[in-house]
Amino acid sequence: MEYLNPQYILFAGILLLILVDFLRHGLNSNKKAVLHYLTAVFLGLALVFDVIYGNMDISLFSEVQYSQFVTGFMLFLSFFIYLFIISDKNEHSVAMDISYLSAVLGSTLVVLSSNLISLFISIEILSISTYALVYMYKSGNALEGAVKYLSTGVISMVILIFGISLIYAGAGTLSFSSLHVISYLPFIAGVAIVIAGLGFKSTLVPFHMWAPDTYEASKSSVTAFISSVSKAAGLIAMIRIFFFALPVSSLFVTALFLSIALITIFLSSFLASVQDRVKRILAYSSISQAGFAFISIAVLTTRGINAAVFYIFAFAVADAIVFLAYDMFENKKIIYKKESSSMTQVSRIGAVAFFIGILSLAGFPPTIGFFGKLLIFYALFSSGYFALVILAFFALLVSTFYYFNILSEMHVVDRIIKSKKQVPVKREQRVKETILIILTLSLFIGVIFA
Amino acid sequence: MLYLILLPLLISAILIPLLGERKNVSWLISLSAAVISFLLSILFFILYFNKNIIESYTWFSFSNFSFSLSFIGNNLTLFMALLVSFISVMVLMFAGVYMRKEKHARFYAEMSFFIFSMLGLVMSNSLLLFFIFWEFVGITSYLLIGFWYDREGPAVSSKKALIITRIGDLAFLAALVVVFSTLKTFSISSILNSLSSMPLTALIIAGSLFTVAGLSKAAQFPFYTWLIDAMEGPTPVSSLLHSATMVAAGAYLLVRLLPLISAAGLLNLIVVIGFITAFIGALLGLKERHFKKILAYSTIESLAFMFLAIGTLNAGGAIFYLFTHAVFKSMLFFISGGLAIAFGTYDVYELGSKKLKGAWFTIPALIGFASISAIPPFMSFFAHSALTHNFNIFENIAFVFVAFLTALFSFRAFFVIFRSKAKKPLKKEFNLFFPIVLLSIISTIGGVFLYFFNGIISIAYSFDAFSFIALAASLLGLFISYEFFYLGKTQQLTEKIKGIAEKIAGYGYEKFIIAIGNAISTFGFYVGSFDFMFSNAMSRVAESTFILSSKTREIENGDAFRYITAVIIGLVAVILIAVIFI
Amino acid sequence: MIQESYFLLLTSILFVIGIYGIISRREGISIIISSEIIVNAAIINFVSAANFYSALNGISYALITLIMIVFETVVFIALMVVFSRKTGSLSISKLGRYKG
Amino acid sequence: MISLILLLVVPAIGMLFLILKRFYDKLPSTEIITLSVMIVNAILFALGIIFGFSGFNVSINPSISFSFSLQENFITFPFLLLAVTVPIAIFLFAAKEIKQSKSIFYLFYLLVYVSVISVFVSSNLIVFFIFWEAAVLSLFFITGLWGNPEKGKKAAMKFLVFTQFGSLTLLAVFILLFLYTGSFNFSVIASKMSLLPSYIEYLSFFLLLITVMIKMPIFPLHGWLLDSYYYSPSSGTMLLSSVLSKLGGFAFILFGFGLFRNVLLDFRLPLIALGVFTAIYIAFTASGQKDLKKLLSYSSMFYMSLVFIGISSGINLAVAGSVLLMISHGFIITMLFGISYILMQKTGTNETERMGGLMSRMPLLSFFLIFGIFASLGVPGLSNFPGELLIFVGSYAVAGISLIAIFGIMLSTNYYLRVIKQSLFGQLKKTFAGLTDLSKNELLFMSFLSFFILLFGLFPSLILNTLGGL
Repeated sequence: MEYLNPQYILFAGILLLILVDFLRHGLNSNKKAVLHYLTAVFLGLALVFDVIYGNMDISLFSEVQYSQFVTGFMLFLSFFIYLFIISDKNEHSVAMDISYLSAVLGSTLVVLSSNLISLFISIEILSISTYALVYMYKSGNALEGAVKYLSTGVISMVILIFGISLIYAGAGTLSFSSLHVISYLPFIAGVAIVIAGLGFKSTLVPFHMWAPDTYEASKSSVTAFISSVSKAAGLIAMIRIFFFALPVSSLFVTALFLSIALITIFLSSFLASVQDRVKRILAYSSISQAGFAFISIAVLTTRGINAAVFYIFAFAVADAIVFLAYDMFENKKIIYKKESSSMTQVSRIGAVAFFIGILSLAGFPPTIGFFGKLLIFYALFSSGYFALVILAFFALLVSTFYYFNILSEMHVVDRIIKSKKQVPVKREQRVKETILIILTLSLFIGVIFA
Repeated sequence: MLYLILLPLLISAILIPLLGERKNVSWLISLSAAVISFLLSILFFILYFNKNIIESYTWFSFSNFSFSLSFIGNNLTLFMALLVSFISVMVLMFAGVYMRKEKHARFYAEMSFFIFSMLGLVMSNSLLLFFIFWEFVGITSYLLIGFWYDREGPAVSSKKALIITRIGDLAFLAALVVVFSTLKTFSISSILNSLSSMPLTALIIAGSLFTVAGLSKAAQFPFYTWLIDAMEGPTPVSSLLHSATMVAAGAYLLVRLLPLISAAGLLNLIVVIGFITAFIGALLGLKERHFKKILAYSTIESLAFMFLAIGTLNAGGAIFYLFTHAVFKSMLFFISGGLAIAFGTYDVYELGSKKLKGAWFTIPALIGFASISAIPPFMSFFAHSALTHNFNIFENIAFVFVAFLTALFSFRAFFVIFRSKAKKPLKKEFNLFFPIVLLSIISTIGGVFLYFFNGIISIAYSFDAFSFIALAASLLGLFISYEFFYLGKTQQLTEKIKGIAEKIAGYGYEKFIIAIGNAISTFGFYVGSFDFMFSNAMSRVAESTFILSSKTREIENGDAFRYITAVIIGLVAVILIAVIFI
Repeated sequence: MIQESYFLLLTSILFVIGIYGIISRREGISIIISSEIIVNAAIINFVSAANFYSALNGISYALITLIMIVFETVVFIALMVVFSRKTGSLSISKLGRYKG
Repeated sequence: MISLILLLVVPAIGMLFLILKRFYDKLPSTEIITLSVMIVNAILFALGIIFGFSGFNVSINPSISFSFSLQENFITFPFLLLAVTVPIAIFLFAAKEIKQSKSIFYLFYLLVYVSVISVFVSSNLIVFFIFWEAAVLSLFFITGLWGNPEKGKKAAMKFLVFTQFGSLTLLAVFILLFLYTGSFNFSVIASKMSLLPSYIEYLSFFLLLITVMIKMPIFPLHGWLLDSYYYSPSSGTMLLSSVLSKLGGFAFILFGFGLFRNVLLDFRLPLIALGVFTAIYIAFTASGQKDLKKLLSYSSMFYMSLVFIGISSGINLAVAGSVLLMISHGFIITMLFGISYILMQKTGTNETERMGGLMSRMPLLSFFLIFGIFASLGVPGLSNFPGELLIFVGSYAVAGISLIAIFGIMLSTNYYLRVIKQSLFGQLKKTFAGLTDLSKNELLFMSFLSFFILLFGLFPSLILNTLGGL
């Protein structure tokens, strides 16, 4: 049964939803709830099949040795984020489920793509559906975030395809297995352009401008999805191209990558330290995390790639937790740097999850964030970049500063300590808390995959 | 077995605070402990006569370094133990009278702990043990001086005393470290006979540090101010610590390490300092009004004599003089204490107006003051002859002047106090009466003891011409002071001498010491503020990065168009770099 | 026969025009139009390369890009419609709600 | 044979109870839980000394050789003694000083307690690092949340960022070791030290030096000392000064002296010179301080610079001396900070000038203050003396300049005696007339500590015999 892998399940889910949506005129709201559960079931099924059967293997999309792990963790993450979204009481249309499913499909396809054009297709599926997701919640300023995201997105997509066409003009073929470096001018220009195109997706410095505004504008559960799953997809696409497809080993390429990565880390961590809105700080911090992952990719050694993959997994989970927890704070209007007594309504578990998430982002020991950083340093050291590591230390110091500033300003720890009285907890908040617990546990258990 | 001498006092030092403030009990305990240790020291003196017993115990050892503590029982140490325990018995009897109104427990506990550590110091052979007791003695003197802690005087002077003696202690520690790391042993006996194996520089460093330790403990020239202020403490303390035993420890150290000091070539330095201190002591003694402070100056002066003896390699003379000085000086302190109890003041001129002449202690006072200036029948004349045994010509001449000045200022005090006839006789307290009379008897008939002292410690003495010249000088001083102070004649001459004394010594030195103290704390203040600024420099660096990064924040001012341009610029940059370089 | 390098020259010129089109005006629509130009350049590339290598997969790639760009434009224009209804003008530089 | 994991499990259970306490109140009060946990741990330690300890090992992720393994190394016993006894004494203080949300404070307190013990005991570098960071983190929260209301948070942040840099350099050292010896296990690394090329050894020694100089605080990197000592609650300061600064010393001995010994021997002279300079610099800074708590923090740094001299001299005698000094310093500084806290509470001020003649009102407190100050002056018979003696003897053989540090001790005599004179002696001010002496709780705290000070002063061989492996 070679058709029982997750991609087909997702695809079938999307088709089914469209069909139902088409027929649904007569449905009332509780029927819609059924639909949501249906999508949740499809996501769960996909996750289960991924674990059992692994991924589909056709010409454009072929298995790579760790792709099963990556699709597994992507599906795991998006399944829980989805549960979090649907447990929100406010109404949202079926279109949201369709675009969510297609986004997940896109991200898993990115990992599998073994041909530049298939990579392009999957990235486009992912980004188009995320455009829809960002705008879906119609909260006041979501429009502006969506516009920014979209405009930069379109441009980068167009640039990406032009780059691919140049590569095709140069090499005559696009499948990773047969690609090889040719010192033909347009080919090299094409590769450079592809770097720019993918840079947008994984928010590297020159192309990261859209990220803070979009993260802040969209609903934080959607931001959780974007910052974790879609960014991970972008980075893995980078890995696929520059490590598997074009094993370019010229010193110059690593120098270029390293400089991009370093600028990303430093600029975003310094900017994060001066923000006065939590979501924006978290946005910049996720950009600097992406920079960190990119550093270990830039080293272009197998050790570096393994470290990068693990680190992406580590920070994606941590980002998801932090944004989801913040989502619970957000609707209780806990604002940064404001003395807020309303902290008490927020559930204690949410505060604990937020606390541990921040710890993992800052790289404190017991969490996998620390092990991720450990592996990255290990990779950097093994290829002899001592000065680079010392520089990274300073950026880490700044990140410790603003991470713990968030904690102290938002009285997170006070929330964990202070109130004793039990707040009446609604069912859906209970669901959210369980999701957060599962995710935080994964922060600790993840060590096994290091 | 030698530690048996120390044990009773240690027990009393621990027992007394536990028993608390019961009436007179703590006095009895400490006195009995002192008597027991005195008897034991007599026993051991007889037992170990002319023997050289070393008992050593290893304190702790680490990888072939062994830190051992050892006692030594030879004639010198046991004689000193005998002397110390005898004087402490006398002092404790006197303290019974003097401290009747005060809180007993704390005083007697500290006193017995002091005697314990003094006896230990005297008998210790390993330098480490010597240092340990040396520090204990310093600490107890700090506690005892500061006994009346609520008064401003004792608080300041106890702090000053400990700081200055601490310089000596730390010099001692440094010397200890130097000696141990070169010779790998602490015991004095083995150090002295392996002196040749020490490198010269280490020898000189160790020697000079030991001398500094000795000088600071014995309150010699650079460090003498603390002894004067130490008189703030109760009189028994001054009599025991600051006349007989503790200050003598400095001289005792140099006596024990004489070969090392002479090998380090510091002898004439010691002689020079000895003479300077003697002159200062005599001059300042002239202008002093406080009875105990006069005695303190005379103590400094007699210690200077001991250092002169040490400087001229006459250890026996120094020890004999130490013995005589301990006897008559503590007796004089008893008298000053008795007067203070009776009349509540130490001021010499007020005492003078109390018409004391003819009271029962005028004779012991006369004996005491006469033996300060070494008048013949008394023991100190013989001690002086032993002292000046191998003086060269210059030392003898200087000694004559010093003898004249000592006689002058000691008899000044005597004549000022006992000017007018006593009408009513003073009440005789046994505890006060017995020690004073006993000590005055010893200091008179003690001279004969010099002859068979040689058996105990090798001593040579000679009554050459100079000792008689010195005697004449002191008699002249006696006569002049009789003229000036007793008969009150030629008042303006005494004022002139007092003026000269004030100008010369002028106590400039005192301000100099205080100036050093303030300099340290002000310099510390500046370094402190520098440190405060330095540690905040770190956070200033952090703030500047914040300002810098908040400026860069302006770039992303939310204008979508600017984002797109940024993307394009990034794209163009990447293409250019790729094309040019690859 | 026109060598392949001429085609590359043409497409890179088109690319530069497209880039300039994006940067020059602040209108949303100008972005989408100039990005269309760049996509056409890409398609020309694909086709010319396919012809040069005489391999058919180039053509399929061109078709795929055509389809994908359709999706993008649809979503973008939909957004622009909402945007213009909301803010009355298409210029995307005015929305300064999120700064820093 | 007591397995070392028990020393960790018992406090973990205590923490669990503390968390559960929030939900069902039938559990005994939080103070009792924490105290009993620590006492049980002390008993376990005592049994361990008698019957010996056995290691513990469970491998969690073999690919990066990360296994939770505990094994005592050549200098754990004295430090373990310190880590087990001093927090009990400090707890007697924390019990009455912390008013709001006590249970979470005790949670953090136990966390510091566990992480310090396990740092001394762990033999896997990752476990070492995890608990090293946990100690820093929990102290950050203790200072931040219970410290001085307006300045506490800022001081905590400064402390965190500073020590975080220190721990990152330590992490770099561990990774370098892992890189060349292929394992994070201490014994394996020790055996494979020859694999490291020399420039790597020098680099990692330099990085280790940075960590040690931040943690112990030594001159250039001591910026955080004043703020975090002064603005954290007094139990926080006591933990910081008595237990955390020892982590720096421990790491320096374990890695500097243990692994990179030949590099240490090359750099002996400059390091000793640095130590001596810090001693003199800090002695002067301390003598300039008016505030008792600031003075004590600087003086605690003074003794750590002596320890630095001892270790950097590379002679095992001096290293044993520095271990002795660290243990005794742990006890003494806790007592002195305790006294300064009591004085602060009773007289309402930390400035010694504004106090006066307290001896008449508080004889017990003044006895312990004088006892503590004599102990820190290095009076023989109290625990600082053997340590100082060994350090000076050991370091003199290497470089004569170590005797200059004795001048530092001279200065410390000056400012300590000034404290005694200003606070205890002299006229009693009317405002302090109504002061009462030590309470039973404080008396227990003081006598507990002075017992140990006296014990290790008279019998230093108790510790020295356990340092056989040095």
